[in-house]
Order: sequence, then structure tokens, then C-alpha cells
Amino acid sequence: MKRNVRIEGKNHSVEAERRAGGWDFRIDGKPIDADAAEISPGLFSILLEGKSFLARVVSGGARLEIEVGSRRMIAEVSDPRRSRRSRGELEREGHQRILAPMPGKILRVLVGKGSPVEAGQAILVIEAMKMQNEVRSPKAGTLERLLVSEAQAVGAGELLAVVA
Amino acid sequence: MKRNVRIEGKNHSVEAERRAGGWDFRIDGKPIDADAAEISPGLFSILLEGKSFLARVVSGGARLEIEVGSRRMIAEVSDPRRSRRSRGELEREGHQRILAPMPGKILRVLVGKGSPVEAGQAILVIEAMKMQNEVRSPKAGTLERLLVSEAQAVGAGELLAVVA
Amino acid sequence: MFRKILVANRGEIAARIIRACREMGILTVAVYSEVDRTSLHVQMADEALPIGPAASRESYLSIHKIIDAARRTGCSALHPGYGFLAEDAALARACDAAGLVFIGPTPEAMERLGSKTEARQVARRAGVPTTPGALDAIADLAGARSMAREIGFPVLLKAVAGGGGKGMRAVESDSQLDGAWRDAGSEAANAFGDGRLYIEKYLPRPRHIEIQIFGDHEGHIVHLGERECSIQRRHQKVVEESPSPVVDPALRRAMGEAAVRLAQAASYRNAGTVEFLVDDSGRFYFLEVNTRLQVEHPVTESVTDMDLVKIQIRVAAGEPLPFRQEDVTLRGHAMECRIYAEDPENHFFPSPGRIVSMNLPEGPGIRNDVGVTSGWTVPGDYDPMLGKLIVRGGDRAETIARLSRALEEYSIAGIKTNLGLFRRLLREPEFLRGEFHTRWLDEWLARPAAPEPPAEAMETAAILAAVLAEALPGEARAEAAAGPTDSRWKAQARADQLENQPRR
Amino acid sequence: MFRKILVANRGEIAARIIRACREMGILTVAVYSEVDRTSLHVQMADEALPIGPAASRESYLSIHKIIDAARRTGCSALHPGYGFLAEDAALARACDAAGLVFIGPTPEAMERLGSKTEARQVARRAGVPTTPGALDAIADLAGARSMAREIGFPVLLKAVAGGGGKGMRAVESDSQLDGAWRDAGSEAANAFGDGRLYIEKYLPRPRHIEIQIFGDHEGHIVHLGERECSIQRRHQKVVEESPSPVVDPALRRAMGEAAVRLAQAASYRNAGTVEFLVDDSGRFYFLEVNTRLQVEHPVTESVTDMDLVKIQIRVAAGEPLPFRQEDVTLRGHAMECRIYAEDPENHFFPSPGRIVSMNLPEGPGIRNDVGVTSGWTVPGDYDPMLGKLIVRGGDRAETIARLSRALEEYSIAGIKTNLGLFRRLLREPEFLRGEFHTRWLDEWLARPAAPEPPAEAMETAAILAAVLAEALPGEARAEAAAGPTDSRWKAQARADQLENQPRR
Repeated sequence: MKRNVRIEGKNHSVEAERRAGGWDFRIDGKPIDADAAEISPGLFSILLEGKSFLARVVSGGARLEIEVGSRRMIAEVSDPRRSRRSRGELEREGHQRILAPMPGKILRVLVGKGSPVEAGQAILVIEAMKMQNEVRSPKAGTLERLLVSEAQAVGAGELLAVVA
Repeated sequence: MKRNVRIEGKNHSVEAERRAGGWDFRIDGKPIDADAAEISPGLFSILLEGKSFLARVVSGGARLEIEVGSRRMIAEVSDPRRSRRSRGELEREGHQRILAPMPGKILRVLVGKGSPVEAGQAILVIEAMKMQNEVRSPKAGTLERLLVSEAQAVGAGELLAVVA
Repeated sequence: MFRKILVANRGEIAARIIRACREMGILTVAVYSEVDRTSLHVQMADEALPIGPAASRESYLSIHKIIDAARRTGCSALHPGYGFLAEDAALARACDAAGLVFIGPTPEAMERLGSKTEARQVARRAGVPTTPGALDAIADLAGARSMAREIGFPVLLKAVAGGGGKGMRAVESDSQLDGAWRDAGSEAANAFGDGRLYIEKYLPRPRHIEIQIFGDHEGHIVHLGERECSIQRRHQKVVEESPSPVVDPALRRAMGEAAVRLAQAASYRNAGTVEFLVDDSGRFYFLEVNTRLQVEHPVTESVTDMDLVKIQIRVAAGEPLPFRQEDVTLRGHAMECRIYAEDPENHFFPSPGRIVSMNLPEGPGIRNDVGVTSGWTVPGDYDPMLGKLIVRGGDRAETIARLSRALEEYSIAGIKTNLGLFRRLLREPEFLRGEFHTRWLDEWLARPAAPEPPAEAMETAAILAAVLAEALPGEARAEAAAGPTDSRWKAQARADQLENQPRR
Repeated sequence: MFRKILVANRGEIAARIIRACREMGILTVAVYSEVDRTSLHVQMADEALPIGPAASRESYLSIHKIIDAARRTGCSALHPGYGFLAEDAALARACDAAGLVFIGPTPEAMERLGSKTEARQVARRAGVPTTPGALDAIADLAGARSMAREIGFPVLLKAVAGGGGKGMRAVESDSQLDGAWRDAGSEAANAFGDGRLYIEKYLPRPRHIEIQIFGDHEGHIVHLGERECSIQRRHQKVVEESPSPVVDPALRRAMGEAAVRLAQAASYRNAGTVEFLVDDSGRFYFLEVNTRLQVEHPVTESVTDMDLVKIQIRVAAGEPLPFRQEDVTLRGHAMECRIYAEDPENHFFPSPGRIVSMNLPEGPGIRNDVGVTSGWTVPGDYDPMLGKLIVRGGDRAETIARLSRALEEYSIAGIKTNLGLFRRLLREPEFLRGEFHTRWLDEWLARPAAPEPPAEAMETAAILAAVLAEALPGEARAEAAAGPTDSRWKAQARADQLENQPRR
């Protein structure tokens, strides 16, 4: 199989082929002396030219968060056969969707629908885990949509508001 | 669903019905004030009239080995709709199959095919984990079949011999 | 001794108390809210009773429900842990009324020391140094201004009923006093239902060093040495250690004796902590008393080889302290990290959710006090602390080396944690030299992070893991690699739009 | 200090050594056989090299391959752990020849003390009491008979090259001597390639108590107190503790000084253990010296707060011992259980296979030294020890209570373990009183087990778990509940047809 991987600001093309007892890897066309084994879900033992690394996929989705030793890296993996547009492309420059960063309760709404907002201005406050978390506007503009009200429970990733 | 459970030498009929947020149980027709939740594979938190038990299914198959606290019990579960004959019934009294108790290597065969054997007599020796394990005949009779030879590797549960 | 104890708490401290009880042959009753049915403390207890919905006010903060649970299960005592109702004298009184032993100080001592100004008065009378400032609530802004001028700016406005940095403001000059007085007062009123404030001298770069004390029914009071708790983020302790890098035997004795004098003046019983600020020159000033077991009690347990929860229970049952002051000796060094479900890379957002997998460090010198398990969903309704990692070693250097090793072994997948923060902190020379104060961590976090050294092989390993994680089939693995809400959340986090702060 | 160390072992001891190295900033190289590619020690090391197939002779016992791996990776030292090549002077010599530091004693000391008769001679010369009997190999049966008559029956035939009960026979009377001589000789020849035997007086109910010693290049030799190791199954230690319930300070000093004298006589360096038998009246007799780190070293670490592996490495690097005899003080109590993949309910059959899930105990006073992980397949090619649980407490009673609590938290699913044996043992009054000897456990195991008290609620809980485990869908759970080969195996086990014994 072939994948594109973006990590630490660089793009790599990776080929992985199964063979008896493991995998053959190429990165950017160069064969890699590597042996990778999945120890448990998300935990990989990787031997690279005799060096032993334990790579942990600690959270996933489009951007995988991977710890190797005490080093933390973000990797984006895509399948070159599937042409898909990045989130950045999909997200219109002019419209910024504000999502709930965690499950919680809307404690206060600080800006009314249609009001102008500054970049960094607090729009609402979510309470989660005994903490008040202010959700701020990523840009200057107008609060075009406001989808929640005070005391409402919200789930992680739920759309809260749109700034245009 | 309905199951028969044999545990600590007694048979029970058990009914379990899903309800919102849990299960309703009856044992031998009597409703049980119980709340059971699976915490992780094989690990169950069971609240019985307010008492908290952690039940661990540590090994499975036809006879489940279950630990509750430091108590170890063997439970045999069967579906009353499926009539199945027990291993005991299937296993002819006159023929005893001798299975490998662990993966290992046949170190020595002590009795030849067709030879008479005493109950408890060592038939062969398997080496596993640096230990020599003598496999003994469960009954007096004749070694009717011998399916392995010295230095052969065997898997757990593999048929080694039959005593008739 | 008690036959059965109700544990009026959840999470790691409930598990901690249950373990102590089990080792003493005492039965335990857990209480739990709806979202905690499968939590560790319910699994571990002998009995478990539901006490209501997720909201603390209707479950873990309901004195009525908790006393009722204790009565129904035939408990003879109650351990409050820390947080929730642990410092609420009303719970202690309700226990008395219900014929239950409250495992902690008397309600009178809790009340007297719970008021910050009254505690300062007790300290003064006991000859314990306090920061210059008020011994009573300040009546109004004019009173605040005159006191501030008397002791000299900078000053600190603090809530009389306060704690945890709530209702607190540092005031640099006369011109800031007006706004600070108003903000702190309303914050205190919101948090404690008591808006009264007092003033004390502001120490610019103090250390927070506290003394563990213990008293019994016979009036014996001893101290168990100090804990260094200066590593704080926004007034919340994050790393604690014992002994403190700046406390020598003479200072330990002086602070310990001061703490014991104060406790004697308050007729203190059971476990408590006397907190001090210590300045550059080794002068110490009384800060406040915590009338309960502290989160960080394991560092003291590690260097004294004592089990503080068991001693709490014994003393509450009327037994005398099983040792005298001269029997207490500190040996080795211990350090604790508080593991939170939060994202240090993104404004320390709380990060509730399902723990897909969890690997704890093991081996010599490691103690894991954890309240969660792999596969469990951390609810968003409570404090984000998942547990504590406590490490002991022969000296501070070995302890830090061991803690670094342990943090490399530690992994929690599925939710964000502050493990990475500790790994970074333990490479920081100032931390390693023990050169810090209560605002050091906030300042350090505000510094631009040093770029990580290049590590091509680690990158390659991460690339291979990423490809396999993304491409391989397998339900279990897929689950680890992709929490459904997680990626959306991170998209938001990246936008760097949020700011969080302790609840007022 | 060394930059990089090769760890010539596997399992928990390899992980233990790697942890010590990591804490010292030393890089580690693991070696592994084909079946150990995904084992814990390979995951934890900085580098890992394959050294051959599963069979030990072609991998972990191959001096050539191990030296070669060390050379190729640029190691400057090698730690042998215990077992495998740890007591093989040929490895120490090969290290010397390859310019590697062998972390252990000199090959000369290993050889001299590895011969049981030579070690007895050294002991005699150093004024260390030995059991009456031969100081040299016995030439023939006639010689054996005359020596046996001289010291009086019962006697013990032992292999000169022996250890672990191999080539050993207790002889009650003259008439048994003939057969025992033949059996022990051939067993010794099989096990050690050396059939020579000697004779010593058989002590009927001795305790096995050993002294940890340490020597440096400057000739300083100290002891770190004793370990009580009388709980043995067929000459294999199962539970160890320190201090021993029967050793008082005077006996500790006497045994410690004897061990140090013996070590001095052998110019001993690095860690070693002098084993003694102790009779009812507190008289002690030299048994043998183990010229390596012991499996049970953590109990000594727990009561001394020292890290023996780090001291081993420092001493091997030429550093002097970092403490003197008077600095060594024992504090508290520690006990260790060796967790084996074996079935105590069925003749202690080895039980290799896949670990479906594994929950380790945590909290105060717990140390887990484990060499396996959840999901890993324990190979059938090596020793069945999975790891060790070490518990420390203020005294023996607290340690046992804590160990009981820890064993209740411990669970390993998928393979059989001896955890249940320990749970039962810790309820046994004779064990609790410390009244045992080296054959006590075998005798106790032969006694009919006391019937368990009725526990209807536990049965009900088990019934519900059984029904859900059997009936619920879910791949992961099904896997836990039914190892495919497991049920067949158990059918066999039930038939009670087997008997196992240590390999000769």
C-alpha cells in the first residue's frame, strides 16, 4: 500500500508491503531497514537499524498524535489514490465555525447573534470539569450564527457559532 | 435469554433480559436485585443488593473459570434450547483420549503402542518451560494408539495417545 | 475499630481510602453518581450505593444523601477524602448527629481554621509568623486602602472564606486597588457565598512549603516534615516533593514546631496541613490550614514509610498516635505528578472522554494512585485529575531520574493529558536545580518552548506507526486511532481560540 | 561510567536492568530470540538485536552470539541478569577477552564458589559454619557410605556442580544409599555435565535464610541484611521476605559478618548472596554462594532503599561502594511473590499462551517487576516466571495485609497462574505466624485444602458473569472467555493424569 504522510512540517510518500513475519517499507522511494509490530491497540514496537522505538498513537482522526519516547508528533496520513480536499480548503476563509472543544455546559453567552466581534474576543463560556473555559473568536467579523443558549449541554465538536 | 449454569456442584436456570441501562436477572425463577456491567473484556462489575463484586472470567471454553474476590469458581453454561451431550457422554468409558496439556516437545515416550498400562503410569514426557512433565494414563488398559514420537513438537490439546 | 466505613468521594482518593480499609480488614461502602457506575471506586468497594445524577450538588455534595447511604448500609464512620465536602463542617456535624464518626478534625476546628482571618489570629496568638496585614475582614475600600498603605504595596486581597486562588488579587499600586477590590469581592461572593476580603503583604517570589501534622484525642500533635509545593499552575499544585530542596533540618524543625503550636492552639485532631510561604532568605509565613488529607499526602508517606490514611482511621477510632515526634525520620526523597485530563499544548483545556488504553509505569520506586481504568469514560462533570504518579528514590537526583523514566513508560491514549508537560519540565535546568517559586511554572509556561532537537529516527518510527495505524484493519486498533469526536475537537484546538481558568 | 550496556537476558530481569540503566542515563541493548520479538524487554531497550531461534542454547545461552551483539553495538559492559549465563565463568572470561566489562564477580570467584565443595572449603577456612560432611567430591559408593556413617543418617547427597535441587537426594538410612547415589549421580551428570557428588548432614526442618553481600574493587565488602526464603516448592523459592521473622539483630550481625568473611576469603566483588540453613535453635550453616543478582533482590532494595542494580553497575565501573556497613539500616518489611505461568490446581503444569488481559495491583507499597504485557503470548521455551509482586509495609503484619489486598487486585486472564496459591497461603495461620521451613510449603500443598466457606453472593455474581460472558457478542470479550485450545487442555487436566518435576 501507498500513503502520504505529513509530519513535522514535511511530506513523505510511504510504501508498505507485507512479507512473511513483517513489513517492507520504503520512505520517499528509499528502502528502510525496519521491523514494525503492533503490541496492543495503537502501540507499535519499531526496530530501525537495530534501534528500538515504542510508538504510541495516543489520539487519532485525520491528525494522528504519536508519541515516540517523550517526543510528541502530529502525523497526517492520506491515501494518494483518493483525492480529497483538506479541511483547510473546505473551510471557507470567510466563515469560521466554532466547535465545542469538550463536552460541557454553556455557562454564559457573551455576544449576541449579529454582533460584531474582535479576533480573540470571548464569545461564550463552557463549564467542564469544574473549569470555566472561554471560547474565543478566531477572527474579527460578525457573529453570524449562534446555535446554543445558556445552561444548554453540548457535546465535543458540536457546532456552537459561526463568525463571518 | 435463558441459560443453564452449573457451578460449585449445583445447577441453576438463569434468565437475563436487557432493559434500559442494564439487565433483569432471574435465577431459578427468583428475581435477583442485580446490576451487571462489563468493565473490560471478561471483567464484570456486579452489584448484588448493594454489594459490589468484581467477577473476572480468567479462562474460558466449555468450563469458564471465574474469580470473584479471591474465590475461584468453575461455571459451565449451556443453552437449554440446544440439546447437547456432555463431554462425559461423548467420551466412551472404555476409550480415554490423552491430550497434550501444554505446547511443548515430546522428550521421551515411555510406553510402546499396544503395551499394557497401569492407572497413573507415565506414558510420555513433554518438555515445556524448562520443566519435564510426565503425562500419565488415566486408567488401566492398553495403549491402543500412540500418535507422537520423541523430539516431536506438539500443540496444546493435541491428541497424543488413546488408552482402551 | 470500625467495622464499615463510607467513602464519601470518588476517583483516586476513594480508591486510596478503600485500599487502606481493605488492608485494615474494614468493609467499605462507595457512593456513586450516575456517570460513575463503572468507575474504579465502585469496583473496589465492598458495597456501592447510587446517590444521584452527575451534578455534584445532587450527588457528591449532598450531605443528606451521603449520611443516608451511610445509615442504610450500617457504617460507623465516614471518610470524606479531599475536595467535595471534605472541609465542610456541616458534614462533620451531620455525622455527629447521625452517630457516625467523621474521619477528620472536629467541626469547630474546621470552622475556626477555615476562616482565613481567624486562622491568622490563631497563628499570631501561637507565635507563628504571618505575613503583615489584616487579622480581620476589611470593612470597605477605605479600610483596604489604609491597610495597604500601612503595610506597603504590593499587597494581596484575599477572600476570608477562600482557597485555591479564588477571590484573590495581587495589587501593585494604589491605583489598582479600586478595581481589584470590586473584582475579588464579587468572585469571592460567587465562589463561597461570602464576599468578605482581607489584605496581606504580597511576597513576590515565595515558595509554598507545607507541614503535615497529625493530632490524636489525647492532645498529642506531631509533624511529619514538609512538602515542597511551589510548582503550581494558576494556584493549583502540579508537582510536589519531600523533602524541599531548600529546607534544612533547622528550618524543618522551626516550621514543624510552628505548625504544631498552631495546631495545639486550635485543639487540632487527625490529619491536617499547615501551609507556609517561604521567602528567599528562609523566613516563613503562615498561609492557611487545610483541615483534611491533602492530594499530595503520598510524598510524605513515601519518605516517612507511614500510611496516613490508616493513621487517620486509627486516630478517628480513638487510638493514640502510634509514634512520637522523635520516631519520625525522613528517608530518601519523593516526588508526585498530578496527571490531569487536559491539553497542555492548547491552553490546558479539560479533556474528558474514553480512555482507549492506559499503560502505567512499574518497577522500583513507583507508586500509581489512579482513579481511572483503560476503557473507562472520564466524565466531564468533575475535577480533571486522573491520578497521581509518585516516585521515591535515594535522593532528589535519583528521584527525578526515576520519574523521567516512569513518565516515558506512562501512556494514556484516547484523551489528552499533561504527561508531556512533566516530561518537558523534568529537562528544565531551573527545575532540576530546585530553583523555583509559586509563580515560576506560569512564567515558564509563558516562555517560548525551546525547539526540540532533530530526531530523524523518531520521525521515521512515527511515520511507520502512522501508516500502520491508519491503514491496518482491526476494530480495536481503529478505535485507538480515531475517537470520533476527537478530530473535530482538535481542529478547533488548533485554531487557538480558547482560554480557560479556574472556576470562581 | 559506561555509555551503553548489553542486557544478556529476557523477561522481568531484563526490564529491571533496562530501567536502572535508563535512570542512570546509560543506553541499553536488548537481545532476543525469535519468539521474543515483541516482548517487553525489546520494547524498553534503546536497541535490540535478534540472536537466534527460541531454543536457549542457540540464543540466550550462546556466549558467542551475545558477545558478538555487544561488540556490534559498541557496548562497553554486559549485565547477565540471573539464570541463563549469569553464573557461567566462561561468559565473564569471554567479556574480558572482548574488552567488555562483565557486571558481576571475577570469573575466578565464580568458579571457586560455583563448585559446592570448594565453596565449603572456603567457608571452613573463613570460620563460617558449614553442615558436617564432605569438603570434596566423594570418589565412590563406598566412600559415600563411610562418610554417611561418620556424620550419621539422615544425609544429603548433593552435586558438586549443583544448584536448584538437581542431583540432590535425601537419604534416610543405609539401605537407601545405593539407589540414591546412582540416581543423584546420573541426574547431576545430565544437568551439569558433571556427575560428581558430595555428602552433607541432612537438617530435617531448616529455614533458608540468605545474606546479600556487595564488594568493590577496593576490597570493601558489606552485607545488606538477610532474606527469608524458606517458602519453596520443590527447592524453588516462591515467597521471600526481609527481615526474616526469626532473625534478631544479633543473629543478623553474626550471619552478616560470616557472609562478609567468606566473601573476603574469595576476594569477592559486586553483588552476591551467601545462602545459609538455619535450624530451630538459631544455629546457621553455610549452604552455597550465588555469584549474581538474585531473583528476590527487590525485598532487600525495599527495606534498605537502595537500588542494587545501579550499585552493581557503579561497582563494575570501578566506583567504590557508596556506603559503609554502618550506613545500612533496614526499615519496615518487604515480601515478594513470584508469579508463575503454572496451574497450582493441577500439579503446577506450566501454562504458556496468550495473556488476554492483565490487571496489576497499584497504590501504596506496591512494586510490580513484570516481564510480560497484556496481549503478549508467553512462549513455552523459557522459565515460567511472569514477574514478581513486591510489597513493603511498616511491619510484617502490614506487609502481609497489603500483599493480600494486592493479590485481590491482581488478575491475569488467558493463562493459568499461581496467584490463587498466594491468596490461599496468606490466610494460612502457620505462614502468618512465620512458622515454616524449607519443606513446609510442599507439606502444606500435600494437605487436603480446607473447604472454602459458603459464599452464596459470590456464586450469584459468578453465575451472572458466566451467563454474560458466554452469551454476549463482542469479539474482544469472546476472546477473553474462550481460548481455543484452553478447554481441551482443561479437559485433560481434570483427569489428573499428570505430574511435573524440575528438569534434570
